Amino acid sequence: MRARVYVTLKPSVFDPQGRVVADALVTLGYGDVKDVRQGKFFEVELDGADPATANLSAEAQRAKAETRVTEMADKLLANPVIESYRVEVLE
Amino acid sequence: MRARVYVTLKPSVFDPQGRVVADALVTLGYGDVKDVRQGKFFEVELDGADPATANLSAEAQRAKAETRVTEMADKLLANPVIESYRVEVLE
Amino acid sequence: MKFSVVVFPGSNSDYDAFYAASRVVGEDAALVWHKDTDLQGADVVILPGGFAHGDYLRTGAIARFSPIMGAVKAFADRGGPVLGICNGFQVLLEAGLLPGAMVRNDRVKFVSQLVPVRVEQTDTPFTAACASKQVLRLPIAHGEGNYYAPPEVLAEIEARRQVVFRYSSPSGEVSDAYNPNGSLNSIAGICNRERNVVGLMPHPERASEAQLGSADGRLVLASAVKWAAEGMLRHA
Amino acid sequence: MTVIDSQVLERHGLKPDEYERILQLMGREPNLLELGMFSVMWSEHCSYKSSRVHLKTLPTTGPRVVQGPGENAGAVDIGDGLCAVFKIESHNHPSFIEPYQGAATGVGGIIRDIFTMGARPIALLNALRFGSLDTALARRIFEGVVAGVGGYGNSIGIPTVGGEIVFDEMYAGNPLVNVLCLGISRIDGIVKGAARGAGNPVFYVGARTGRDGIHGATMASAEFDDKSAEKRPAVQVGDPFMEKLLMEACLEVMKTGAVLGIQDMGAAGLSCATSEMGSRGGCGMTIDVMHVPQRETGMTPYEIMLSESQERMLLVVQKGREREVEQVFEKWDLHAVQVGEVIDGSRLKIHERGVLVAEVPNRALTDEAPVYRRPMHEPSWQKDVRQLSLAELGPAPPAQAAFDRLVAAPTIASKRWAYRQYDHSVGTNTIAQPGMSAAVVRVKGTTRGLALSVDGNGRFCYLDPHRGAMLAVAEAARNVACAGGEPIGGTNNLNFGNPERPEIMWQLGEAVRGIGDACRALGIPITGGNVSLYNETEGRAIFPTPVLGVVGLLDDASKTATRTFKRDAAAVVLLGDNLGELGGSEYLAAMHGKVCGPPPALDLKREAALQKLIVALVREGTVESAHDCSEGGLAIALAECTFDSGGIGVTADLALVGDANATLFGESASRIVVSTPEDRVAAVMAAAKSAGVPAAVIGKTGGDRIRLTVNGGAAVNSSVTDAEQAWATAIERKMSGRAPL
Ligand SMILES: Nc1ncnc2c1ncn2[C@@H]1O[C@H](COP(=O)(O)OP(=O)(O)O)[C@@H](O)[C@H]1O
Ligand SMILES: [Mg+2]
Repeated sequence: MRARVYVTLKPSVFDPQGRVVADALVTLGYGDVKDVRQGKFFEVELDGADPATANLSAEAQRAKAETRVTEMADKLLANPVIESYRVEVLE
Repeated sequence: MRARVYVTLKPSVFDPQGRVVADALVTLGYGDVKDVRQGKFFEVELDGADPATANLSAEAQRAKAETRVTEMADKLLANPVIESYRVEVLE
Repeated sequence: MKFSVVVFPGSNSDYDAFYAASRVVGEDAALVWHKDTDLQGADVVILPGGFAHGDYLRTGAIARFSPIMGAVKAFADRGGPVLGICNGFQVLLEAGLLPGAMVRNDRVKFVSQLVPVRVEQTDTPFTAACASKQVLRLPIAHGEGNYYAPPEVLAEIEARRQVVFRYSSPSGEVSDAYNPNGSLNSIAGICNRERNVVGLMPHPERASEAQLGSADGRLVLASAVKWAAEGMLRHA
Repeated sequence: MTVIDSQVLERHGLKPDEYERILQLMGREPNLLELGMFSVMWSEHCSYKSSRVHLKTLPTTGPRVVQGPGENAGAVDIGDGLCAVFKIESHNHPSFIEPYQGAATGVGGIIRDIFTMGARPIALLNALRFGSLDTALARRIFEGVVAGVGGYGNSIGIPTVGGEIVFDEMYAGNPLVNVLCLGISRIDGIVKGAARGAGNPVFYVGARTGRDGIHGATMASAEFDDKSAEKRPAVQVGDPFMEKLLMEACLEVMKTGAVLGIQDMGAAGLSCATSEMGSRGGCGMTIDVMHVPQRETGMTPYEIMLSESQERMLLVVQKGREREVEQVFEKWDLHAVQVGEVIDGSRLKIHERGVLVAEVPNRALTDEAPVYRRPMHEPSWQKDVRQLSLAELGPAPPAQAAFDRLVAAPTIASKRWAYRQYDHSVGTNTIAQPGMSAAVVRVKGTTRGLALSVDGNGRFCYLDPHRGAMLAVAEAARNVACAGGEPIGGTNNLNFGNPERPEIMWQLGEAVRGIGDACRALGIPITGGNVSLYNETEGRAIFPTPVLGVVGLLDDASKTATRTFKRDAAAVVLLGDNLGELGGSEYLAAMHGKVCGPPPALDLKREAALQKLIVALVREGTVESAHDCSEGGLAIALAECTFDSGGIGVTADLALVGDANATLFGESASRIVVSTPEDRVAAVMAAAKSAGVPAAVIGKTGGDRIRLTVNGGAAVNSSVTDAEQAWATAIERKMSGRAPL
């Protein structure tokens, strides 16, 4: 199973890196760039052979992976004070 | 117009950050985490009111945006030596 | 009295804090490994600067799960004085022992220089020896020291006098021109509501001897000694 | 099985005669793995095959030398049973291809060389060269390199305390990234990179091995051309966190005494570590690649043996004490694994799952590598470029205009844009920070301090490599002396073009001769260094650029001086002669776009006397500030004394030599500007006289302007604030609008 967690700064939080990238793009001649926000993502590979989930349906396995990865995002991958996240189970 | 550029280290390049995140997840009790790769993404907002593209069809505008953003990725957002990228035009 | 300095993997100012506490201020000091769960009889706990776990995910994000953090939290809950310096401050934020979060410096680059820092509050264990509005010259060295808190949280910490240090001019004037990293309200350091947990981005332990360019930082650790001498340690 | 034909040899960067030598040493045809090992070990980078005969001529001994060249780093005795362990290393080519990671992994590499010796690193310096900041490419490389140097050093917690940066179009396609690291060890705590004792286990620890950098070592030995793009994956991502763990764990494990030998895996990876440890210890080694921790699946023995993955170490452990060693590494979440053992004899045996896949006499890879006495020939243009006729340059610009231009020339301007990105206060040892002439760090537990400087002037070396190299040694030592440090050891990085060209080889030979001459005269043993060749792009070589790192000892770290004026109304004294020499100066480059003329003369006896004098004056506290005159000459040196002083101005009158601009901006060697209270002027003059050093009171501190006259005639009159602003922000202004990523 693979899942992706996309983490972005909340809209209310100033994103210095995005700002600098936007400025640089304008300097490079891309005058139509209005704004850039930078985020990060994690591609998490889970061991499919987990005996606890082996006899679940594909659907249930996905759901289970989604729950787990959401938990990881909540606990570790994103800081809720400044960031929001989105989880996507790939396969 | 908005587009996203996803940047990842090429598969052959070691990703120390991903490694550390994976280790942390395992320590936190997610023993089924096999690997984590970390990437970044840029959400680029383009000025739709560009007179040069105003009278193009929606389709053509998308294509144009895609070309431009790909160029930005090539030039600035990604370092082709160690990274690869993917462009996605959102609207 | 005893200072216990926590060592996380990737801490790099742990020995500096230990040295300042033991050799400069002249108190007992111990280095405590992050996998331990015992603070070795600490009167004061310091979470030092550095790059715990490489700062790879977010500064302080992984360190907050270290086994020692349970003991640190219990110590803080009992009213024990805890000082987080730079990365240690970031760990305290991630651990929820202090409110808010750190984002990348507004000018994005790592910034390393001696800056003036104004003491806003003197009723904490780490500023008790300072004069009100005293300006200290302290080094900063960080890439993510841009303090952020949501508006309501920020209003609250201001209202409760939880801002302990602000970046300022050499004469103590606070303005954007003297804000090295974009921190909201020029915040360089804060405390919790109970005022026993303090975090700051500047490095007082690196400015504790005149030979190193400034001895002002000595006041921060000396404050804890004064605090203790005045019987203010309540956690024991 | 692959047949070894000319194509295979070419891909391995081996010449037919080198292959002949391999056949002889092996007594048979090598297999591909063996050939690969020869190729990396015999590369210029690892074997020093072109430079070795010259390096042998350097002075490497002295009463303080604890470790000369030949180990991972050199070491000099600094008293109290301690030694300073230091070395310089280059990462030029990788930094061109990927500036951030190239520079970062360069820093990582030299740090490993220091802690491998059992020393705790306490300071980093760097010497950098880039093209003109007016080009986007140079700005991008500069930006990335500085961020990379900082990114690695800051994270691991070793302060970057000094360095130098020069901008010149000659480095546009070949930036130089030279990094010096210094550590402190007890003399009896030094650990060497030698294997010992048959039966002792060999351990591998650190990052897992990936396919990175395969052929990195050979890349550093090949000229850039359009095809270098294909070699790009040779760049690696540094992991300073892993290195920090390794450093702490290795220093801890070495204290147990269970480690008999240790070596980092840098260039040529496992091939280098195994063969060098074996040949240094006069024994053999056997390993099985199956045990080597691997990051990717399906790696071949060839890939494993040639990989240059960063942050890895090889250790020989005393048999029976394995557990002790493993436990220390486990504490740091590192997993040490036994990959083989030391064996009798002198052969290196590589196995794959028990099957012997390579067997090489280890000295064949190291000591028996080819040594070339390559042809040397003075370039035909050499004499011409050394000509200088001021008359032919046309009318001289007004001194004020030249001053204004020079003070903001990126090579002269403040480098704060760069060093503000470097943590220079971590470790609480830094006494003199970046931006002063020399860095000064204290040695905890003693009263002592160490002054450090890296210097080199490619222009001077281009005009006259022998004299240019001597000038580099003199300047680095003089900087250290200005801080009160007695020069006690040096290291050098030789950055040159393609040694297969006789003119380049001549430059190299002359430069090494110059380093040797100057080091002998100044009593500075060379304890190590590095050679970086093939710094060329499309046939155009960089300026020959030897970079010297000099370490100076202060018995009392509190008795030091910096360049800045300390008070109003102090006397300003020039020690040394102003000879008005403009050859190779920044003035000629900035105002006339010319690199020509003879570089400044250097009288080594007088230089030695000057350095002894300044050390004594600083230690006695007779002078309050001391500043070496280099790029931009006396005018710029005086201005620099006012910068960072809190606005203390200067008024000085200089005696005319040549014309006014030569007087002001000439770069004569062996000069130091000092300031001293009026009542100590006589003492300074008397000390200078008895040292045989010319000295003259040239002016006075005070006011808020820099007022320079020549024979009483107005020349420069600037407000300190304006000049300092121009100087401090010049690089920022060039870089503004540029995105760091
Ligand atoms: N320019 C030089 N001057 C003196 N010694 C040098 C010079 N270049 C290299 N050496 C020495 O040669 C030895 C071989 O260097 P080595 O450690 O094998 O290479 P690397 O640079 O890859 O670490 C070292 O002891 C080094 O100090
Ligand atoms: Mg080496």
